[in-house]
Amino acid sequence: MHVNVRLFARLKDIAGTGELARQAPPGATARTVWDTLVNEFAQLRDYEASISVAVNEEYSRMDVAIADGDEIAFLPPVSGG
Amino acid sequence: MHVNVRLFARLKDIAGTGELARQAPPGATARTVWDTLVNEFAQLRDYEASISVAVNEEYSRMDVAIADGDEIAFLPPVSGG
Amino acid sequence: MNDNRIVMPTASYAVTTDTLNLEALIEAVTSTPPDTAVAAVGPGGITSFVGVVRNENAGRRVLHLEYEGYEPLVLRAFERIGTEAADRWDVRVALHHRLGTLQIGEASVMIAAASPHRADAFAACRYIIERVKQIVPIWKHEFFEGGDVWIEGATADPDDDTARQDAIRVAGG
Amino acid sequence: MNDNRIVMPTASYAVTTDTLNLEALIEAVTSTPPDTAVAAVGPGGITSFVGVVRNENAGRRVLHLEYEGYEPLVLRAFERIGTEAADRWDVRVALHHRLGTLQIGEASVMIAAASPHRADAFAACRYIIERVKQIVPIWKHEFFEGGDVWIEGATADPDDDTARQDAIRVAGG
Repeated sequence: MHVNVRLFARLKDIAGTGELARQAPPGATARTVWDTLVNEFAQLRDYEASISVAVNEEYSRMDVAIADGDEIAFLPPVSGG
Repeated sequence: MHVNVRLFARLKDIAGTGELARQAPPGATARTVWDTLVNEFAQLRDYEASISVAVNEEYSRMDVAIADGDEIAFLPPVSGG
Repeated sequence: MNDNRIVMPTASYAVTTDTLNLEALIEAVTSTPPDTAVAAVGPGGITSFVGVVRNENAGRRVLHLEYEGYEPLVLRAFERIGTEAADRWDVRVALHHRLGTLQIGEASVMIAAASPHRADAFAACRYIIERVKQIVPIWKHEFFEGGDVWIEGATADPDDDTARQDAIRVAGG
Repeated sequence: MNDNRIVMPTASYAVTTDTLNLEALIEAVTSTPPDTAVAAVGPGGITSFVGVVRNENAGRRVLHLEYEGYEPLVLRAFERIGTEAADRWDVRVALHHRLGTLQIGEASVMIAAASPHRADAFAACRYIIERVKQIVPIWKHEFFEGGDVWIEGATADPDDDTARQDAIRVAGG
């Protein structure tokens, strides 16, 4: 299936883009998609323990099952205010 | 000696005026002046335990000695804000 | 007052019958760098408090308020309170109070505090409103449906350390 | 989100590249009486917090900041935070955050809280800024003398109750 990946801040700098289209196998979770990205952009591994994930513009969990067409956003630690 | 008395809020209503000129004996304190006023306006007695006093536009004490020409202000409990 | 206290040239104190303006207070605590560490770094946070005339008090329907004050002593009390706050927290402060007739919804008091540290800004702002209610010689004359009454709160005593410690505690330190 | 939560029609949330305006937030929390007890009585106090870009951070001389945000999730996080505050305190709130390039001294975030009780207004305002820093998907890109760096603070997890309790504690209850 097809998913749209969003990356922000330093993650976007590492990948060189904030929006990627990727394929994911049936039964994939957000973590499956993240692991794919880490394989592609090794520096992302530094964020393994600190990222948050949002699915379709709502905070979610790395182990959530994803569906075709989902928007999966990976968020480094936030610094608003 | 001569002192200028200022009264505020309900004290002013009781006395019917916010500014009074009064005579005080040598050695008088702020309390001497207050006692004079209580003799004159009996309802002021209700404020015996709750008034504050200012002498020449600074907070002071009832037992402070006053001087000719001083401005003695008696202040009921405050309610600013 | 302690003559050795640091002068805070941009602290802004006012008592007025004019409408209060929050922008003026925020401008006062953020502009014109004074000779302090606060200005060298610049504020990171500005807190403000606006007190508003309510249409209800103690079960009475309030029509309007008339605020009376002993103006010269109000300003001295403001300076005292501002100095107390600046001695305790890393802040620049402004404190304006209105007198005269105020309608429901109008602002009676405005406070602003700027600091590099938001905890200081919050604490100072809260401390200042507590101290205003404790020691500033201002009185509310409340006109309600069916009558009027002078509101009487705290016996004003700037040297009462128990009251001051209460204000510090409520402000969170 | 709990679908049974009380709707707060006048809560105001915004994320924008425009200059922020505190008067707009205060207007939002005080005007247009909504169908709540707060409005029936009218606010007695309004607190606000303004976050300002500082010229120094961690010993670096800051030149400017660029704020990036995941806008739809920012707004949902704002709603979540505002609801958390209104569930705990008797307040109406507003929360606006700026994105894009900000110069030193410009406001990045503004919060307002109105309540009949000033303690509630202060607590809610402080709680909201703490929660913004915990869970809102916004990032500061700091440009300083000699380089630039993405600032990384808290791992965002709205369901982390420890973080939320920290914010409640800092807010004073």
